[in-house]
Amino acid sequence: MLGSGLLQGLGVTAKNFVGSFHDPARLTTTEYPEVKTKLPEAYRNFPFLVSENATDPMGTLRCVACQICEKECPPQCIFIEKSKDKKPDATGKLQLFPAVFDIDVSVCMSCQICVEVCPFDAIKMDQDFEIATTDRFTGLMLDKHALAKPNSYFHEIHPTDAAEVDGRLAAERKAAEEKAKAAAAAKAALAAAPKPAPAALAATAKPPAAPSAEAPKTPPAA
Amino acid sequence: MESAEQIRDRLLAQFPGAEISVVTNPGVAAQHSLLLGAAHARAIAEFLRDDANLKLDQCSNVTGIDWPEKEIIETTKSTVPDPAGGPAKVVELKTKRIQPGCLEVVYHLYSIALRHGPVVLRLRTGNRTDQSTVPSLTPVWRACEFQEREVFDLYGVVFEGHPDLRRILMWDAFKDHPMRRDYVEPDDYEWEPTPHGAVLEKAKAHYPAPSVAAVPAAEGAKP
Amino acid sequence: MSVSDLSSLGSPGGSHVRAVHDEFHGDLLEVSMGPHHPSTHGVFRMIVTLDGETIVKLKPVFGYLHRNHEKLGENTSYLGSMPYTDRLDYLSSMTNNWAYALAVEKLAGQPVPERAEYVRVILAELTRLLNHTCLAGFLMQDCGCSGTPLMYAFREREKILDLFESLSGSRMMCNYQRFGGCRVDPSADWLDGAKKLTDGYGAFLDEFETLLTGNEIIMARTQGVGRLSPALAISAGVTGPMLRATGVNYDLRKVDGYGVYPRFDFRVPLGDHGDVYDRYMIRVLEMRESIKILSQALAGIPAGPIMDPKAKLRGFRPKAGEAYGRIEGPKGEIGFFLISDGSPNPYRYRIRPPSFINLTILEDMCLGQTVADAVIILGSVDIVLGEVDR
Amino acid sequence: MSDQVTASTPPPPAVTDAERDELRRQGILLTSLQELYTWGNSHSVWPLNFGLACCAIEMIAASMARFDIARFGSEVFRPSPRQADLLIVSGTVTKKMAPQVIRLWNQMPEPKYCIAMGACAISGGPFKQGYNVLKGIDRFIPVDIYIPGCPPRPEALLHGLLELQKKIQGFKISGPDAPRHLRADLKCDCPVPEFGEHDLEPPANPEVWTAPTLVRSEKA
Repeated sequence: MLGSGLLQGLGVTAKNFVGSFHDPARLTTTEYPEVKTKLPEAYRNFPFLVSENATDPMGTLRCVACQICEKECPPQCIFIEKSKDKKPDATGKLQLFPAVFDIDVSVCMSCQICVEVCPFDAIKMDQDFEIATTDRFTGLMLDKHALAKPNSYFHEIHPTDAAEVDGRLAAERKAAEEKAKAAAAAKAALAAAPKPAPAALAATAKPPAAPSAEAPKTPPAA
Repeated sequence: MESAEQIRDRLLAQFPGAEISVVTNPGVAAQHSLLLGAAHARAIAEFLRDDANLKLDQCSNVTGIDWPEKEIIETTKSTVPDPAGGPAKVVELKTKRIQPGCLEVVYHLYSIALRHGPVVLRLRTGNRTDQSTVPSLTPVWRACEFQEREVFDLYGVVFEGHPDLRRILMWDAFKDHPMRRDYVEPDDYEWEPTPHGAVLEKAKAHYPAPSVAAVPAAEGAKP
Repeated sequence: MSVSDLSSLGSPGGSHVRAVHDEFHGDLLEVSMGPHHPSTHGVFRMIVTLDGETIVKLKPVFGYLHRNHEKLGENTSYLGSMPYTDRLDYLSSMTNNWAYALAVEKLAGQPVPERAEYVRVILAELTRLLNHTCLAGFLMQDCGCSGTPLMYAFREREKILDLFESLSGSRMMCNYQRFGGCRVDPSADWLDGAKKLTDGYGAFLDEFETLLTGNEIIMARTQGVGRLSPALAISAGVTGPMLRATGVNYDLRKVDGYGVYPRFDFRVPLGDHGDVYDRYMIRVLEMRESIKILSQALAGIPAGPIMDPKAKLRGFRPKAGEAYGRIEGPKGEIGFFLISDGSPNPYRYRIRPPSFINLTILEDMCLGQTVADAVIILGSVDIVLGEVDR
Repeated sequence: MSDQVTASTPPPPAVTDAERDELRRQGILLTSLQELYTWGNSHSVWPLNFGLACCAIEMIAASMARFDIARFGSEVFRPSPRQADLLIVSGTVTKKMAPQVIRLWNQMPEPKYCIAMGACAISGGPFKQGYNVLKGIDRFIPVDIYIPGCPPRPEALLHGLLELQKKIQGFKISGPDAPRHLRADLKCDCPVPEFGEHDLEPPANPEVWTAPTLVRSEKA
């Protein structure tokens, strides 16, 4: 019958209309500013830098300014300048740190490649998207102070990932300590063999800090 | 499907005197291609489309490639017998030659009827400036129409026999061919907060000049 | 002024509408549709010459979203181009990823583990559902069904996007696939979610079809409009649902059998008339086949690694050579042609954009139709400007 | 209405907030012309139905059932610029498209606002090194709100819209701080660039575009 298709279609819209008053499947609206959507753990927006603790974010940044992310970033929105001096990192090794670390989030395309290539788990993806601003030159150019967020925040937004990273770092730290101990013991033994050296000296002798032992010195030339 | 060599042999039998050669692809994919001379290109394309064994009825993809002039240093080793009767010496000869540049158009052909492919055709221009003409294959496959226009727009290859050869992506008044390797883009690098490499060099032109304070005051004060 | 020299009007700047006089046809009217036009699916522009309300000439104008993707690809590493492919056809980023990954894998001879192949099939079919649903919504919007079908389509789209987001971290720009596998392994929960969605999608399609397929107004509006003959479609390189709507049986999932598609049982829907209604129906039927593939893939997904252990993320340098890889995207054959000279960046990075090439015959389909039909013919081609102009 | 009071803070408030609330409870609505104006203005911002690229899809998603931009009075997407108040530049502005975007902006009647949605519209984003990509629409037209993201979530667009509403509510309708559309001495139109042989001419509008000079030490 001509018109039956139309009527059936109207039936569908009527069903949806009525359903939108009681059926949870049809009540899809999120009341955004009042009710925040629960973001999935994997959600990514812009990168941030992980620091070990919240009280001294600049002192405990995991980033060692190796500049791999800077080279791999497809839209080239990261700018890093290495520091002149070194300071101990999370595992106690002396490392460089970023004197300047800028990300222009008005260019960033949230592709997560910086996170994937970072060998130090120093850069991770943030989930904060409410950063609309009226001035892009000051509001969207994030320096390292704006980028640094503590590890606890990382745990908050990506719990699984953060736990895995922490486990790995703890294992690395332990391995480094054991290696240091073994090296110290070997040195002490070596020192003890030809002539008895003061025990205190052997005990305090730290293994030579090897900042670039595992840090890739030069990323493959682009 | 026949291999590139077989197709070439068959084509040579069909078109005696045509310039056809096989360009081997050294990569893993081993999609070899046929380099055609301009004179017979369209006839060969029609033959490939209509041949019962090939029936390449679909031209899937048209690609422009820019090969600028390249300086190639070839090292050839030759053994020179010692005139004094000693052991022969190995001498390395370095020859420099300039490989002339050209623009290349690559066509990927498939057969929908026989479900095989790709057969890859290549056409090359004489050089990158005044002899940048190749025959258009749009009369053979409609699919080439917009893609050849795009190659014309971005690379400057002129397709002879194209029904409507105009710029397609850039505006008509635009003069350059931006996909060429030597294209220089206009300078708009005044705000580059995170520059690297080539961008850094271009952005530096917009950095403030070294301050006058660096110059000795007496000289700076002089008009 | 005669009709023949209208081609010089390619650059905008003249008046929007102007009358053209020609001694044989009386007044011809030239209308510039786009680049800002609600029905052009973005910034597409057509210069339409009308005799009364009948189209006598139609010239598409491209380039309003020409983002220099290919040039950027030549200046970026192989990995760095992956997120850019998301932004080609921004409704179906997963299939773009796959096409690019496939081309690079061909170029470098990189194997892919079985689980990753299954995940790719699952994501590609979800993308097909997403794309075709949205297309149906947009097409009906163009027909004048203002709002409702598009609303329903986007309601379902959000469900698929939630899946994508919880797997890859982003709703639209997934950047999920890598050379030699996929970035993260989907959890059992995620696969359950995908299964639930697949099972429920048939019901949605039933509802959608009740709303649209039998609707007499839609039939009257779309049947017999924008006919395309199989011979012209093949010659013009038309691929995807557009080609199959003309009755040509050519689906790369069957022809090339890439990935693990030969393992699944599905049919290729074919049209009879090659008109707008057939193109709509082909897409609906393809969605039903996609659901079949999805349930088979979700049932049969094997355990194992998601990435080839030898695959390199950084410092990826395929040896010199070239490769053309293609897959059946939702819009047609999406292919990547890569030339490597052994350096970390491709020497040439070419995208074969299905919706751009499908537009070749837009004029042929529109000639003799009315101007209102041009809108739905364009809608039925299913273009995304990010891919048309790149 | 009470939440809009912050916008005007007159030197000695004639009526305090508490009194105003009390009056409202009694059924008496007390307002100033300025508040009424900005309130109406900010809650009926009609966007132009204008999409450029990927972000446009998220803009459509924001107008659909799940995010429902209608809750903020902005669901009326107008196809004609003559009826629109808000230009959401949603996507990459190419050099070929820029004159059209500016022409649309010029055709919109005052009061009009511009949101640059997504990385491309703000700065050219990931495509900024392209030869045909404009490095930010703010080179040619004044932008009120920048929403970063690639693409921003629909919620981020809603957040940007709320920020715009806040900005509108802060407007004074008279005096030197009045917005552009209430000032006779300020121009509303932006010049439309021409297509040149290599680039747009001019490549930027100096009246709205002044990039800060970047002082950067040489890299060690």
